[in-house]
Amino acid sequence: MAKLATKKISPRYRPLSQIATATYDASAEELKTYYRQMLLMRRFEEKAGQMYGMGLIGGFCHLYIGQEAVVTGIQAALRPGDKVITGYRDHAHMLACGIDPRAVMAELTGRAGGISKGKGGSMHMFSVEHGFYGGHGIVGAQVSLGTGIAFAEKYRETGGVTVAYFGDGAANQGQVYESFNMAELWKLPVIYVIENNQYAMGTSVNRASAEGELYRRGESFRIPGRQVDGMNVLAVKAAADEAVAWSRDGNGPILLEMKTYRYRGHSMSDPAKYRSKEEVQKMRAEHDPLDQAKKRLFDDGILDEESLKAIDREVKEIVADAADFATASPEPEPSELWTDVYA
Amino acid sequence: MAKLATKKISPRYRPLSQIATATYDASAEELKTYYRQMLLMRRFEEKAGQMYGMGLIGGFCHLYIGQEAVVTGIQAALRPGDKVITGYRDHAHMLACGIDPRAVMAELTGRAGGISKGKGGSMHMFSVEHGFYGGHGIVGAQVSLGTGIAFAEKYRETGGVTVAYFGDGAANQGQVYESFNMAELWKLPVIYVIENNQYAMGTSVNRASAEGELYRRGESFRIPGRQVDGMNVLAVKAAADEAVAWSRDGNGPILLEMKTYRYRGHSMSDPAKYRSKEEVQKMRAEHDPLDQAKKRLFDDGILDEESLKAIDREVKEIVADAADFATASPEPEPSELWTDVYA
Amino acid sequence: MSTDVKEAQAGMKSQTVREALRDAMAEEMRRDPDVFLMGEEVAQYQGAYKVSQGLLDEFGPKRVMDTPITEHGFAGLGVGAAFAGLKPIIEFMTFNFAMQAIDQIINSAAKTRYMSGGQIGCPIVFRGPNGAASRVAAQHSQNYAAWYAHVPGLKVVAPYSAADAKGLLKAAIRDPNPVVFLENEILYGKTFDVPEGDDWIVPLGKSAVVREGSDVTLVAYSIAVGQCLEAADALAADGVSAEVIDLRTLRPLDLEPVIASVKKTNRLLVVEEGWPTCGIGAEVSARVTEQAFDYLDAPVLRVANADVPTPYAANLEKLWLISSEKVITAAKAALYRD
Amino acid sequence: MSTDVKEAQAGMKSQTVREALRDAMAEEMRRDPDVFLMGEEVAQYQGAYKVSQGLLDEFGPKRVMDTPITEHGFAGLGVGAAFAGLKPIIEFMTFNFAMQAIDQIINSAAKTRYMSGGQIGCPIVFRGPNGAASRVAAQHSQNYAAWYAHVPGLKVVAPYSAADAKGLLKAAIRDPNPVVFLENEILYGKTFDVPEGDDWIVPLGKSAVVREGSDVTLVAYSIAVGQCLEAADALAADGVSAEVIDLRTLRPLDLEPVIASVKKTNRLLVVEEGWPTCGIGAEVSARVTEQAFDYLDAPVLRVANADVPTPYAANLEKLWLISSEKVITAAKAALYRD
Ligand SMILES: Cc1ncc(C[n+]2csc(CCOP(=O)(O)OP(=O)(O)O)c2C)c(N)n1
Ligand SMILES: Cc1ncc(C[n+]2csc(CCOP(=O)(O)OP(=O)(O)O)c2C)c(N)n1
Ligand SMILES: [Mg+2]
Ligand SMILES: [Mg+2]
Repeated sequence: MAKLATKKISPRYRPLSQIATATYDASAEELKTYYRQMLLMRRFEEKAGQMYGMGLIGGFCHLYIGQEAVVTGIQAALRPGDKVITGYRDHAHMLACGIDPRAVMAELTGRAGGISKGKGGSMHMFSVEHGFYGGHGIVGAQVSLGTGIAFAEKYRETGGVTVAYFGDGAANQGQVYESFNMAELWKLPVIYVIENNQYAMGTSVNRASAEGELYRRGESFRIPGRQVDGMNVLAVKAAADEAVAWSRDGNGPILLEMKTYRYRGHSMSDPAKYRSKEEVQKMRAEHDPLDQAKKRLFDDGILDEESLKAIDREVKEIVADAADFATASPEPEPSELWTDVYA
Repeated sequence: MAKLATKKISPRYRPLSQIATATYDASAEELKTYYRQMLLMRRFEEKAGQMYGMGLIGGFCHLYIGQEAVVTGIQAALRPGDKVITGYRDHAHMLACGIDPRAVMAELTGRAGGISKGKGGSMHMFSVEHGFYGGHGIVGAQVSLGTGIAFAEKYRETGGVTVAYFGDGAANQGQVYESFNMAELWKLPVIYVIENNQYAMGTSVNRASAEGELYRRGESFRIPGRQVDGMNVLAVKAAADEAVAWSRDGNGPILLEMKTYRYRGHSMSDPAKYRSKEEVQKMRAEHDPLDQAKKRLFDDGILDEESLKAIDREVKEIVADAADFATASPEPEPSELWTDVYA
Repeated sequence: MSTDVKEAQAGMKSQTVREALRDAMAEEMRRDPDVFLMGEEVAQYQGAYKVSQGLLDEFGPKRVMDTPITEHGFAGLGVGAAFAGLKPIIEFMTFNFAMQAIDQIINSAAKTRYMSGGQIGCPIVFRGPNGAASRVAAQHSQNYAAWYAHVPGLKVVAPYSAADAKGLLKAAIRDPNPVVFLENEILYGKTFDVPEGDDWIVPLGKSAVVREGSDVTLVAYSIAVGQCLEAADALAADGVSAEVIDLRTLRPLDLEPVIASVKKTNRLLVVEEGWPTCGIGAEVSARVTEQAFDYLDAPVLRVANADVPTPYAANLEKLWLISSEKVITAAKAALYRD
Repeated sequence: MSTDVKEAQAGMKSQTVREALRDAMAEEMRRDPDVFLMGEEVAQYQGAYKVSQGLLDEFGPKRVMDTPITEHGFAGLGVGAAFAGLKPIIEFMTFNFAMQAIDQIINSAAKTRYMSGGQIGCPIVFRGPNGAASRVAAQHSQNYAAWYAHVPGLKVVAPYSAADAKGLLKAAIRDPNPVVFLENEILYGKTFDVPEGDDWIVPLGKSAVVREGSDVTLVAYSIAVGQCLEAADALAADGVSAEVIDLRTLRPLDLEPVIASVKKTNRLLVVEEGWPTCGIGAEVSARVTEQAFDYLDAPVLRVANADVPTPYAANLEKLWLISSEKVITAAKAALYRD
């Protein structure tokens, strides 16, 4: 068998990719906020799943359950005015951006009270007010779009950064690399977050990726990468802080690979036969982001059973209210068929 | 300014990229062949340029002058049955594959005797018989196509390899990375040759590439890369031998960055104002592939002035004959407009 | 039921379109080792819409290959493999995602035979669901029939029934030209009679009268044929005899039966589940007007989706889509009734 | 010369289409700092076809940016920047290369306003040469007018004269919607009268009668308008009075002047430098037949390129393309003469 010479590459050009080990030293208040947010996401998604089962939601519906720490930790590192964009698995991203759960849930049910007036549905939601730019159904498209939003930030010298979230499957799309190249070439303030939940529909990372260590996917373009424990909100926050500072300071893009996991199927119609129940069970039992946060809150004596229950109740009420609103809100007026095609 | 931690990456996953320094120990016969081939390419292209000036060739016409060592050295490492694909700068590649210069020149003039019956022109020529799969006008397309040809070789277990040539500009196209990923994932026998002639039209490599060391562009997909002196046919041959052996042995793709230079404008209509005359002059004077080969032939006492002149004459005659043929060959029959749309 | 099916001598079995498509691929893969299937989730997952159910088991991972989500790359790879003589079936999870790959479909697959003066063939099939599924909103619902039919060098097929789906897909796989094979997700689960045996072929480039009638001609393809048949039933109850023609292949477009029908009915409606502008409906209208102007008692009318992106809301989506009611209304307009 | 130009009060200067396009961009960039130009070779090289001559000098590298050859990526980047409120002008070196980017043009630029219930706008212009240049063969000669016109959410413009090129491009840049602006390489060097000053705007969505006549109506856009005007001259010498209408905008398509003209001439020809099937010609034919059936004394005829990929050979290319002769022949056929 042919062998290649093994002379080592000079480290001169190597992007500084590494496995992140830092954790964030959150205050009690911060910890509570993270936990409460993740719980809201979890309960919201569970409710969405139920409503889908009841036929109140149609089409595709992709739940984020299991991945809550990622968006929670990243969002905590951003400041007002920063921008966010993601794919179709977007409900939790909107909640993290502070968007009204009612408007999100009513979009899922396709009602006039939805944030897109019912015209976009689960995959297509936006809130310019909250810096949330969607909500995109074409795998990978948000990476170029997000790079463009970052371009606008730099053009206008706002000092803002843009976070573009995408999946491990999306990480193979060509436009991702076209975007990487431009972002690094022009030093755009964009943070690429790969939510590596280990599957793209039924395809595990290693069946689709020649380089399964996705944080290295920017190296051919000199973009530094970090692999992060995406089930631990504090690890996410620590990595996000570093990344945001890097980008905001004018150093250009950085890539964060968040190792995470989705507990549910790819979408509501996926029986998820491509992995074992044990695999899922193990992740839930040993790595659940909410359990981890809850344990910290407990161990550090920040919250007791009672106050945890109070948070639980509060979150449940928000979700129930959102569901009620989304069920009661009327369908859009028929005339809406023809509006919003052109300005 | 934010700083990133500088922990070094473990070399475990690093693809073995390096700057190639080997040279090939060619026999006298081989050296003569290379020289003669490169001379044929040079004279052929000069003639094509003249004929373009005379209005005998229309549309786009991209000359290869200056880059002859690349295709000559690579082709010398292939064996019959191996496949080749490239872009629009393809005349020399066809000559290297052994295709009749008459058929190539007559295609440039758009005549019935052209290899595509005059229907393809300079950018679109093919010869299945010679394993030459074009001749493609869309920058980067040949990379996916070539990967597919390699896929077919592996599927049929022919033991053949495929060489896909593309430019430094093409190296930024997204489908290149999609192809890299599949080629490495499936260990396809494809050799990616970047003809880095330092410009994509008027854009120099560093104005378009975040990572200007293009041999590293496969690293995010674990594809090993080599940077090669593409002006030296023996350096090219040495690198090609290694790459072909690697791929033929089932190790998958490998990337060769050929540092080369085009003396002429991008196409016939390009005044090439984006670089100085001195830059071009320096390359011609110090790195010309033909001069280098000629010097070796001389220094090693393989050929004297007289025999060099004989080669010169012989090549000139071939080119003159091709030009005559291409001028005398009739235009295609009008009925040809409607043929070859479907089988 | 298409005329071909009626004429078929073989026995019939009841099958979904999904099964018919799977059988077509399986039979052709058995017949020709150069045929292989490639796409996202076609192997282990058995197809996002389960069209490739069982194929991995029978043919193994060499011939049934899951790809990364890189439509441009694997379409180009497929075209390259076809240039080299293999016969790839490239599945797009939906044709919406083929927009990423469309340069390879048009510039490489469709044009290379011509550009090479006939030297390089491209025996490839691009297939997958096209048009609207249920409630999947604007980015997942486009009908690409008109775009592909626009392009010489391609053949374009869009069947309705399971028998046609099977027979046309087999013909497409055997065809030496690139074929864009447009399926429909909603039809996948619909059941039809399909001739038994593995020699059922429906030739490309032939439209079919699927219901005879004398008062008005309804022309459609893919799922819209269903709406036309429903409408024809309802019209019959109303005393109107509608002839329904399934185009089946959109390039080359066989309008002979349409012209013949118009000479009889003098009224034509073209129905498509897609946007109207520069659609298949426009082409049929223009050609029929060119070729049978003197036989038309009324202008050719088009029934198509509303000319806006697909809305998600259930009520708006319904308004956006064609329906048998809309066909009935238009047919009556063509007949100057009501 | 378009009616608007005739009516314009301003003085006139003689300009090529290339210069008119450059001036349009320069004026709008002076007016609005959010407008920027991005594309391959638009800056240092001054444009592959020199349309952006001088813009880098005036506006600097922040607003006139050379990109890597990554159409998909920079089109997506432009759309993202437009979502964020900038007003990008994205130049494709030719529209053939925009096929690589078409997913972002359709799925992101055209559909997002609708999908967001009106929240997200996309004020972007995609521009560059479209259709055939001279002898550039099949991959570099496609006309994408029909594809883009098919898609709601986009506006599509394809001017002929320099005055229209300038006025429409300025309107396109100011338009809050995504506009696909189809130029023509052969027209770049053609000279026309253009109103002086920087306030010359031609509104999108208005076609124009560019030559009045009474016997037959010739409808065209882009370079085909030239062939129609030439044909009209020749027909006049032959005693036939042809009215010529330049569609100028292809979406929204303004057929009012066409219908009005057909009511007068009763004969219509649609001419386009592109493939016929599902083309603009088909759409115009279908709509006019729908809306003015009773005024047509002959079927609407289409003159288009041959329905094959573009050949390179000079003689075949000529046969492939439309020409004023072909228009004349078709006009006579519409008039049942010869
Ligand atoms: C271009 C394109 N190809 C295919 C699809 C269908 N599809 C939707 S989601 C998905 C899997 C994506 O996986 P990943 O990127 O890992 O994200 P995850 O769903 O795990 O969050 C696929 C194939 C699509 N929407 N767009
Ligand atoms: C997709 C696409 N974009 C743009 C072009 C126009 N174009 C033709 S060649 C070229 C430059 C390519 O440069 P490079 O890859 O370095 O190859 P070289 O010409 O130097 O051999 C460009 C931009 C094209 N043909 N295809
Ligand atoms: Mg995933
Ligand atoms: Mg180059």
